[in-house]
Amino acid sequence: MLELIWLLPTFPLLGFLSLVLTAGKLPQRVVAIIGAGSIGLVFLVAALIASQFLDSGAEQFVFTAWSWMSVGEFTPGFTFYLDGLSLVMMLIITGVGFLIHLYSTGFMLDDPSYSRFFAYMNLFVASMLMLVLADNLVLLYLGWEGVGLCSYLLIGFWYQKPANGYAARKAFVVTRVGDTSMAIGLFLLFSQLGTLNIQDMLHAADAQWAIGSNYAVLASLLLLGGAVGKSAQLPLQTWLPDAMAGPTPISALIHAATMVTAGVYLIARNQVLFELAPDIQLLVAWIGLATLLMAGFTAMTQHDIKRILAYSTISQIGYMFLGLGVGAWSAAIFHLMTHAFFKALLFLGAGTVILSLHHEHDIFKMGGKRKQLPVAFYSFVIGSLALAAFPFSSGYFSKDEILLAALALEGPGIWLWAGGVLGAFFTGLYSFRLVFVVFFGESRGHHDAQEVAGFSMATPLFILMFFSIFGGWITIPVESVFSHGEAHVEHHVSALLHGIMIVVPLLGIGVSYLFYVSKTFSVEKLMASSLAQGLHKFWFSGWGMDRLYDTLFVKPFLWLARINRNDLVDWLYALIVELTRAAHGLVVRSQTGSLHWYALSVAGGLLLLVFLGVLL
Amino acid sequence: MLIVIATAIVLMLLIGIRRSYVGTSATAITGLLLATIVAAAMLPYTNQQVTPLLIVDQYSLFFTPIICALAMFIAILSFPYLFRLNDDKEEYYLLLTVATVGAIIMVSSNHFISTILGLETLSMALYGMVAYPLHCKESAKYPLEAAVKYLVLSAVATSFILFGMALLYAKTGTLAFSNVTTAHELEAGATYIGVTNIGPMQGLSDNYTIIALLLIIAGIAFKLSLAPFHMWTPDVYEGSPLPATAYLATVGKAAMFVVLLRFLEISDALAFDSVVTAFTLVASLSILVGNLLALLQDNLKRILAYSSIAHMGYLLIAVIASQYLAGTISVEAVTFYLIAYVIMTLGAFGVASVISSSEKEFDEVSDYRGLFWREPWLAGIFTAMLLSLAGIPLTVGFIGKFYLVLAGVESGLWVLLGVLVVGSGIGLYYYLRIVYRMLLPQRDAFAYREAGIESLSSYGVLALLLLLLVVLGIYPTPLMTLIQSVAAVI
Amino acid sequence: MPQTIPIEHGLMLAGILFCLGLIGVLTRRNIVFVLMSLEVMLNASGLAFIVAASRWGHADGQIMFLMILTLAAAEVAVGLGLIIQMYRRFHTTDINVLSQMKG
Amino acid sequence: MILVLLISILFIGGLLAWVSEIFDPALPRIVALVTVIVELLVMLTLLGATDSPDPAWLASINAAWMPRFGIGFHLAADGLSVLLLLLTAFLGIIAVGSAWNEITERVGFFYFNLLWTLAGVVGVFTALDLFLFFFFWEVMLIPMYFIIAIWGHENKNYAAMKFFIFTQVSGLLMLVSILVLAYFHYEQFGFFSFDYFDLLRVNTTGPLEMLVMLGFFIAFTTKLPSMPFHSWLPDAHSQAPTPGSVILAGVLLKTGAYGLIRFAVPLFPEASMQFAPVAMTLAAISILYCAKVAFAQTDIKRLIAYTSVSHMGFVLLGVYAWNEQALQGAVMTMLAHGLSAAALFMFAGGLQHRIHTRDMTQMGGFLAKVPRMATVALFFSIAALGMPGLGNFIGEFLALLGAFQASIWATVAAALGLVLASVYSLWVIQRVFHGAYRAEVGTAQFNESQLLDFDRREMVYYGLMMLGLVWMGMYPQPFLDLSAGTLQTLLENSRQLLAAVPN
Repeated sequence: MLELIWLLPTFPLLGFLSLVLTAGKLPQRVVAIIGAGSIGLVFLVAALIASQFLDSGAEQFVFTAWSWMSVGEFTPGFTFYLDGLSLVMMLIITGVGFLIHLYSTGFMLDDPSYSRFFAYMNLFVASMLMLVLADNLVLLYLGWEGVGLCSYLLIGFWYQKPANGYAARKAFVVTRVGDTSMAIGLFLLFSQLGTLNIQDMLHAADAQWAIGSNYAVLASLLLLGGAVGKSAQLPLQTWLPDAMAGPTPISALIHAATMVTAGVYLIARNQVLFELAPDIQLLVAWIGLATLLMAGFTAMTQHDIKRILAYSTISQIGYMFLGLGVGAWSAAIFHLMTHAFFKALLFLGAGTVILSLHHEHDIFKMGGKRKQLPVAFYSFVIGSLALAAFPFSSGYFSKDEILLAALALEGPGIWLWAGGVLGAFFTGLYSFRLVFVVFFGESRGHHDAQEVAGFSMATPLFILMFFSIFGGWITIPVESVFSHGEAHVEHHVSALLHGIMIVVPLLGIGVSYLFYVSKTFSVEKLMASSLAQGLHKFWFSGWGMDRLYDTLFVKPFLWLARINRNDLVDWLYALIVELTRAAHGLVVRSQTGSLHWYALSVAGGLLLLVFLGVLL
Repeated sequence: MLIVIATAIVLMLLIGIRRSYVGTSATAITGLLLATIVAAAMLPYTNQQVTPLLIVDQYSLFFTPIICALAMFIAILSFPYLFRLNDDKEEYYLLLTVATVGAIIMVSSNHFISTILGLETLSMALYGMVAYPLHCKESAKYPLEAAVKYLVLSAVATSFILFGMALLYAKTGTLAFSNVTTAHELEAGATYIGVTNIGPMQGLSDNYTIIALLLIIAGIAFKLSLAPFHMWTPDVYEGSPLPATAYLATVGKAAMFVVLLRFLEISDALAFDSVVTAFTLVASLSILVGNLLALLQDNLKRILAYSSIAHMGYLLIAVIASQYLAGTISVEAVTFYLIAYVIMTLGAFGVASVISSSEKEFDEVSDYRGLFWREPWLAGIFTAMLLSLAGIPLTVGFIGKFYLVLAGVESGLWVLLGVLVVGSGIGLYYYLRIVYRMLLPQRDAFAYREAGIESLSSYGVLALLLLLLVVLGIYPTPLMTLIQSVAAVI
Repeated sequence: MPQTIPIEHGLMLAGILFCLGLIGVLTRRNIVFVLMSLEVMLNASGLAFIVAASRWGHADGQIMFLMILTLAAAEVAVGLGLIIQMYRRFHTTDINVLSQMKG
Repeated sequence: MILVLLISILFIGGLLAWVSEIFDPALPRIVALVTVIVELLVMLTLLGATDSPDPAWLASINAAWMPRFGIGFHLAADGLSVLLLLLTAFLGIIAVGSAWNEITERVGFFYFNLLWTLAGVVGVFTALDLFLFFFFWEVMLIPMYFIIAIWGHENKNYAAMKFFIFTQVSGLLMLVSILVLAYFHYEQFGFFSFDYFDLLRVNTTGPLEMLVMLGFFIAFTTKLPSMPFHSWLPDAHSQAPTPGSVILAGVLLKTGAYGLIRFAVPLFPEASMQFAPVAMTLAAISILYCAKVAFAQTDIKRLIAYTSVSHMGFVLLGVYAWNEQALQGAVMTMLAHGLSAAALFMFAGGLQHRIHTRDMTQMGGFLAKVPRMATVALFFSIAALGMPGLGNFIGEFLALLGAFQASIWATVAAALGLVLASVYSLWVIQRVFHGAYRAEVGTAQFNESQLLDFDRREMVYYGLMMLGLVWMGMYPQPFLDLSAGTLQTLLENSRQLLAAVPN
């Protein structure tokens, strides 16, 4: 039964192939059946495998489809590795993935290249599964690049607009920077440990490297580079907001629920490595903190409904990194799961809103849509509550664990905790700013919009609502994975701290209420001061990172490219040619045609020879 | 050789009796053919000194048939070329045969007198051939100018050679080629047999020898058109009718080179560093100047003239190498390359003379535009010849270059090899320029001469040359072994 | 008892003559004089042969000299022939008219 | 014997193709196609062949040629050769296919040249006598010169001339080096020999060694090509007709790499070891530099040309890292790049054939008009940027993996090439297929009615190449196994030689 694991990537791959080879000749209904159906099938298989695995009580299960290549001692195989961690990931991907596919069948109905969309989606699911099920880093890298490719294809799905193409390339190239660092990390690991099979590699590392040894630090740092790129953390987060150019289900599936969390998965997967390099692990925590604050601030200033969600995604992944950094491994993964639920919910809700309002993105052109878009409204409220970690919503449990773990950490722990709490405040603030602006107050446009939410689109929303609320009660079977090195959360933290952690998000919600509903405070007043203006501009631009990179890398590269369009090296050879021609011009003058001159040359030549011969 | 002389005499008589172009040419060709066969047949016989003047050894016997064959080919090629010349055409063949006699004397001479004799016979006849179409206005452009330049300058060169010989004679006391390094013993041994007799004579200083050698070398270098004695070459080549040019470029050069080789081998002249320096200088100058001059040249004859300068320079590398090498490899290299050189040069000129005639010479590169589509075979042959000159494999030119480089490598002449590489690099350019012209689509409304029935035989010759070019380029082993055996005698 | 001339002197004389001839070729513009200077050069080498022969007391040198005489005669014969043609065509004996081919 | 057959098939086929034109201008392409297919079939028999006294070689033949210098007609094929031979024949078929409709004038002579080029290449991949090797090395260039010079585009003379002079001059340097080597053998063993195995025994240590090695190195890196000898390639590619580019990029470049693996390093192990850092730096530079220049191009063929220089950098890197992973990587890169570059040039050529321009600024938004073409281009671009699961990834990953063990910094620099690769590859897609369709914008400079999608015949060629790349990417083991034997022996030999040298 467990052997069926090879079906997981296979089904979506078949879906992809059948859709590509038929090249859009199939009727939409069939496409929908193939596209969504394949994923549904995969979800069933995954569920079966999961139950089987949990019953068997085995710690892990390895299945080799075929040996990929073997060169010397380098022998990666197409081998799948199933344990608690990859099980959770697998279920999230297939489950949430299926829901989003289902939603898309409705959402994309009026799109001309319907089948291209589902082809890419299926390919994505296949690569994502490959990523989480890989037992060696090379296969993981295959999935890693595969999801990157699909994200590129889907961000640029509406290719007619050059901006989309730009966003897509930006996403691919920026993540590629991370991937390259990861690849170098792989080379380092192989040259030092002689294997890229994750488990063997980790054991070898454990055995060979002392804690904090240079190799461990370097290797984990390089892997971190990869993770940071994929998961849009500082300093490589700039691509994610632009990635919202893609269709909304893409943002839900790839840029919220699954792909962007691959970095978290990578770090969790190589837990041992990071524990061997405590400094780097702490760095992970700091990166997470910085990112979640940065993204929180930025989210507050955005107008585009999807960009707000994008920044909130960045900041939530920041929480996960924080969790990983402070050693709350399972908490991080737990948050990953809950986040998948409520962020998918939010995005799909946003999709409904956007579709209903004829592709309107600016939240300040909406307002009071509570009646018009009931389904979207509920999904937003529930999603935002979970996002803001409203007590006993799914988000609450996961975030709580992370913060407690941060608190438990000696030294910088308290600061990390404080930062996290501050972040929670802003989370409440911006998430409900969104809800209030869109659904409350008086309508600011699209007065007669009808909600577009057929069965296929509504069902996933309801299911996700359910999980966003109650997802917190699920327990994920990852103890065995993180058995050692798990930061054991002491639960005897003072009630005060607990209180703070509960109150702060509510505070945020309250503040945003006062701003956007009761208008007790007015944004205008706040924005009056030039300082606020400046801050706003700064935050709005995502802390100016884009401009920074533009001036640091893009512009110089373009400049270099421009000045050297036709290849300096060519000039070198052109120079040689010119010299030869010049020499020709020189000697050809000697052919005067005058007999005297010729005779003279003969005599002169003789003299020269005699001179050389006798005097030298 | 006697047969050739006989042919010459017969021709003279024939012309005296009855002027018949076909007749004379036929006689000349048959005579030369006969000579070729006989000489080739004599090859197995051993060396013998016929009179003190001439030596008939394997080497001379190897070159005699080659020269006769060349002369014959040129005679065949001349036939259509001169066919429409409205002037007495018969003497041309007379001159040709006489020149051939001279050439044969040269290759088989190891004595100053016979050298001069052969050299002058050759040159005299050549003056005639160069100036031949003098009378008809529209024919070859500047035969007169060419002839005068050639006459005056080569007379100067001859006098150089003579004076050098005189000095050597004064030094060694013999007119036969002899070892100049051991001349001192001769002097020491000898005493004045002059008017009065006072004690042993005092020797002449080495400088006399060196100057003498340099004089001779300069003279020969002129005849081989080596830089800096090369300037006459392009003008004479351009001025003279194509067959004459071909003769000058092949037979003249080959015979002269054989003399040079013999002289250097016997009189161990290269033992003097200054002589080696001189040769090195001349060689590198010739390669560079020759190729550079040809680079952007638009007149085919001049291009070939310049390239021949360069090729003579390449040959000198092997000559210089012979100083450092124990074996006969350098002599073989020279010999093989000479053969390769004459084949490809004759081929190139042959094509040119087939598409030209004595009324109108097509010797501008632009005239060859589209030849590849007009006359594919002719163009194919021409391309092959040019590629061979450039030293591309599948052709004999490559094997020749291989020989030279090998000789150069063995004797560690890195500088010269470097020059050779650079030279060949430049060479590629102007050879390919011609090839590319032939590949271009043809310019219509341009009067090309279409060869008549009379030039069938020329096609035959060209085909034969192409065959040689390719066969020797792919499987040269037989020729190699032959050369190896004949080179032993020098 | 007559003093013999040392061979060096003889060769020197020949050399000087030779150079004079060469200079003549280089400088004269009239082709007839050029030919004459050529004669001088050839005969200078002839003289050199005589001197050398006297040194060794052979006849070879003289034979060579005779050779050279005939050779020179031949040269001049052809040369004059060409000069006539040239004069017919250009009505001058200035050698510089013959410099149309160049480059 | 089978090897002689392989070469003669092509030579004779070429002649037949030329002659057949007399009867019917449609005949040559058929003759050519049949010839290359037969060639491929005969090659396949090599796989199991035991046509050689030495079991290490699948097939070999050794006949005296110029005994005077110990030059023999020595052909032999082992795993490595066979891999490259198969690539040659396969791309031969592709090239004939790409010529099918594009070449319309002087058809016979064209296929003659095409097949003779292939014959030369086959000779290069099998010759084990250095003289013979050089012989074929030059022979394959002449027909290629004709292909560029006759059927090329607007600036063909310049391109063809440049191509020929670059390769010839570098070849001449190699000839000198070969002769020096033979002379060493003469000095040490008393007789001339150009045979590979004899020359392997020559002790080359001495002041000249480095120079002699450089002679080979320059010749091979000119053909490869690598900085700074690459500048002939963009012109040659952009001017050559499509089949010419296919052969040039797919096969001819590989002869340089083959030469490095088979001759340059094994013959001069010490010099190569000393030189390796320089070579790897050179490789890294040409990867980054040419990637950058590629990005700047507007002529799509020039762009692809520069990218193949950049990719060949990985080969150079792998070869001079000289360990098993690196060498396997180099070989896989050769094969995969053979397919991907050939396909990309074929696509660019097809595009030019349709809209008569290579200027990407004229294009844009073609995806809507020619979806199949877009899919093909996309596939091969992402293959070129090293997407895992496709052949190029295996090659580049292995090469880098091996190189990392030899030189960390060169590898890191080279790895950055992966980023740049993504930049330029996606740029092509953006420029040609994405954005708004020009004709709708009304700025199209070409007759858009000619912009037709790939037909079934073309899709078959592309499909074959795609399958090949996927096979190499998902299950490269057969290829690796085939070349493993050769590479291990090479490594072993050089290891022994190095051990023998007292330092």
